[in-house]
Amino acid sequence: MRNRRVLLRETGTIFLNGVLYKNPVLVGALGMFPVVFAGNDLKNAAELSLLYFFLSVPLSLFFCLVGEMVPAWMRPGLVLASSALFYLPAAWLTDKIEPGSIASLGMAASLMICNSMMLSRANEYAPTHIGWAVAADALGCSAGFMLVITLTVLVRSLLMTYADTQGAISVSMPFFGFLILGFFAAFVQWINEKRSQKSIKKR
Amino acid sequence: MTLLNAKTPYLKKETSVSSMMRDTLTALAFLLVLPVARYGARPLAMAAVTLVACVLCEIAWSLLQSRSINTSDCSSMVTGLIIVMLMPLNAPLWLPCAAAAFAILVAKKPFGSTGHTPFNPAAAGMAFITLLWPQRIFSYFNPSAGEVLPVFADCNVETAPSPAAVLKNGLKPDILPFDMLWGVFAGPVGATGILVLCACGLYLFLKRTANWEITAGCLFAGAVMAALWPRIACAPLTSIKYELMSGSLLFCAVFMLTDPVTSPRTGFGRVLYGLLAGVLIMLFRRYGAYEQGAWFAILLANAVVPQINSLVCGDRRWGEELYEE
Amino acid sequence: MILRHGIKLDQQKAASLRHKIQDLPTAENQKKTEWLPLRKGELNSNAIIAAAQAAGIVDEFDGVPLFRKLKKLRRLKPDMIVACCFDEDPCTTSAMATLRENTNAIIAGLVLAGKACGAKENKIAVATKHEAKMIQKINPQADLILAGEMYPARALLKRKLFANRKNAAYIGAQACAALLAAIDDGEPQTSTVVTVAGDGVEHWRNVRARIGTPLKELLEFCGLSEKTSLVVTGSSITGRAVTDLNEPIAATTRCVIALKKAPNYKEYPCIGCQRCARACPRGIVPWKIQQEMQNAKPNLVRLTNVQKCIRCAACTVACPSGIDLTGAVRKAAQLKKSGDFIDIT
Amino acid sequence: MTTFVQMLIAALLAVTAENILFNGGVGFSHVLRAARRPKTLGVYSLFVTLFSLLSSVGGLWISTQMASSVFRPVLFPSVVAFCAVLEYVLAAMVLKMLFLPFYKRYGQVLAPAAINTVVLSIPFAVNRFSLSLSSAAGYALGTGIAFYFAAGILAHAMPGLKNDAMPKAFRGLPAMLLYIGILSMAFAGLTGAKLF
Repeated sequence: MRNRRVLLRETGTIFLNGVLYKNPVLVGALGMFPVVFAGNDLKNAAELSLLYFFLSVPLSLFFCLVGEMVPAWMRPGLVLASSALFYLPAAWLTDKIEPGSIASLGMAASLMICNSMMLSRANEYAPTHIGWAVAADALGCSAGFMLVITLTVLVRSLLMTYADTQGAISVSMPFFGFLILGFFAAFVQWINEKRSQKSIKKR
Repeated sequence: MTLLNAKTPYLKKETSVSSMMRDTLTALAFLLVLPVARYGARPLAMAAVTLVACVLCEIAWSLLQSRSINTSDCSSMVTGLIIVMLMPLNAPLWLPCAAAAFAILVAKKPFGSTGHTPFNPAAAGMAFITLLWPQRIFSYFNPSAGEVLPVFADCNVETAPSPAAVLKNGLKPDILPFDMLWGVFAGPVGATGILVLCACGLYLFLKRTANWEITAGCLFAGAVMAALWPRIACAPLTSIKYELMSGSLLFCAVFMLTDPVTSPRTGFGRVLYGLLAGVLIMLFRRYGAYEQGAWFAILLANAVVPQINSLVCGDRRWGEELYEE
Repeated sequence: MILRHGIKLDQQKAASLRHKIQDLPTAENQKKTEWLPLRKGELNSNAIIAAAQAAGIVDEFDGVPLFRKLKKLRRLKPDMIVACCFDEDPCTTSAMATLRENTNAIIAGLVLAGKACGAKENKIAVATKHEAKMIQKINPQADLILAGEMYPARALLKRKLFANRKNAAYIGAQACAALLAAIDDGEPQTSTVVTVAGDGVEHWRNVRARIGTPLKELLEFCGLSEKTSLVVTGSSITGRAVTDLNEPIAATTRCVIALKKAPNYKEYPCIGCQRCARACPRGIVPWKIQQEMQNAKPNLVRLTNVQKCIRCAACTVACPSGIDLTGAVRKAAQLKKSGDFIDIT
Repeated sequence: MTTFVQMLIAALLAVTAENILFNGGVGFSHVLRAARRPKTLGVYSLFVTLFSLLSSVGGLWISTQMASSVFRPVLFPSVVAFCAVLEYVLAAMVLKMLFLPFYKRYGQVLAPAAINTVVLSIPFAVNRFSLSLSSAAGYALGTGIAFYFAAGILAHAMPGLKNDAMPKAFRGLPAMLLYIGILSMAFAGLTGAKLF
């Protein structure tokens, strides 16, 4: 009973880390491309989040199972290959939920195969942790990714209402995404700073 | 009588960061004289509004950081005035304020304020508003139309293509040499009065506030590019004349490139930096999306500065012998 | 590219040069000067050095006893000996005033010092052309050399002479005059000329004071103001603040500056203006040293030339950001000195 | 001659106006990782160039093979990724067998380089359906150069973005992201307000 409670709490921590405190996009600088490039419209954001979810959860779990059996030097290759394989059903599923989404996302969808956030999780995290933790982490990362991309979209659409046509295009360009990400990352770092100060005080 | 145990040196210094900034501010203020004399109080209003915006941004950031407010080094005001000088006079007053806000809140303060900025804040601010409101940045009112500009209100006046835009379209601008020198043509507020600009540059070089190597390198590279690959069919000298005097090349070479924080720290490195910036400015004019993109070129050149610094080692000076004590 | 080293300081010499050197009245109970025993035998190098030792002459520029300096120079065999009759500090004029009033004595003393160490040439270094003209008027035979007005003039003069392949030795103006007095009259060095300046005193004067007199007497003689909050001995650049006015005057005290308000520097981060590198007469790039010293573990290889620093503090004065560059270089030199041994092992 | 010129133009475009890193915002996590280890940067960029060349040629071939297929948008990226995996495994095997010391020293950059090529070559293949061999080669070369420059610039900027004068919240990665954003702005000045 007690073990289970500890397990639940640990899982919660892992999940929260993925969402905010160790957000892979804002703290790890991983997989920024979809946010920066395609995070300019709520529909895109939702589709990309779905695609990421469908792709990363099976991939992580798969490597939690087989990761240890593969030699280290082969693993990145295998991760990429299985990511390419898992992409097909994930894309099909996303397309079923939102018809026509893969075609409209274009490059952003195809590049999800080599999303560095997902690949690094599958390559480094999944093989050495238990299934429960890997699942929590994958879910947390998905939620974190969704949070970041949604917030970016919100900031962008707010600014687009003030700019003229040319400006609206500029706002949806990658450079603007990087600037927004910079401030989000600073915010997360600020929260982490406050937390560590608090924990030092407690001690 | 109690005596202090103060630290050396005990004399009053003639230069400090704030005095250097004040020199630059003075030079920038002189650029306002011609526009004010010609077009009334609007340039002054624009400068005042932007300066207020700059100071407000500084104060806001200090409050956010819960630190004491300190604007004594005037660097944010220099940034603000540089931005004003690059605006068309008929731009709405919120436009330079937006640029200044970006310059201070994004390009300056997060990187650790004066002394640590990797990019020239004014260049970053200008680049930002150029990308967001390109039509407003490059629509200059026609100075020969003789319309009166309102002091604060948005103005809707007759516009004219600037010589830089004419060159971009592959045509030859038709401006008298005298008008060109005194800045009677469509262009940014402070970057058209070529003679005043030269005088201000000279003042800064003599005061050693700005480095002449950078400006010389930039103008040289620009002139060579203009002479060898003219954009319009004309004699090399004509090409040089129009390329150097149009747009904001001269202004950027004197005021923006020479910012000591974002320029290399050795003499040779500075020349290299000036040359690189000159070439980049000309390339941006020719291939860039806008009629002139000096500030984009400056951002690129700034990014290379750490490389130049580490490439040209300044530890030992050549040709010098040192005696032994 | 014009390589101009040093920095130009705002000169404030006119006020104290307007008056002649005044003697500080001595207290009644001062013991009388003990005259040296008269010199016997011929005047050779050994005799001059012995006289300098007996008179207790100290070179006012570096505080080294003159006899020790002359002995060392005799070993080194310089081509030229130079009397430093200029003042680097913007308000000090003691050397200039001494030269103006004792031109002949200094020339004679310099000749003696040259004889003691075997230098063929002897020259008098003055700051400006104007000063040179004035001295030429007093003694047309004086062999003069210009040191310039850039700070640090002494180091820059050394640099210039070294570049001309001149192996020169340097000696203070007052030491020259004292050497002559010791040899001709058997008079020990008991007094020194001190410039009193700054807004904390009423009269800017050159005063001849007995060595050992408390600073208080000197300052009160010149009209010390009650509002003075800072008294500096030495120079306004490399000197030090005095907190106790009973401190005695030493032979090396060339200047006492009393200020009502200590100058206040606001420290900004380095803006990379290169003024410090231009000011340094020894080819150090102070900002680089400072940057490297801010790291947790400075790389010793990057601390170039720091051991050549002469503590002239020209970099600190030149810095518009008010950074203590001299301190950084000094720390770097210490680190390098101690680090050398670590590197070997 | 024309092929060479075509190649050069493609390379120049890949470095400047079609700079996939700054204009497209692609692959910055890899650039940042590479910039943290400046010593292996040269070899890394070399591998990126090599793999990009192979991948874009491979992508070209695949593209022509399934020009008529309806599943192209979904299938194509997967196939390109498989291509890269194949390249990686082959290269690793060859290096392991023939140049073991070299592999031991630079082996860790091989996998990221291979993944990176997928990142860098898919946009190219997606954006242009009809392309020639020479422009593909030029593109690969240009991308390698752009990667090298970007990582070099960031590697030099990195120490300056961690100074004590900065607000604590911005030290490190946030400042780096702002730096990249401002630099991307400069590249956007070349193309104007236009999506990649």
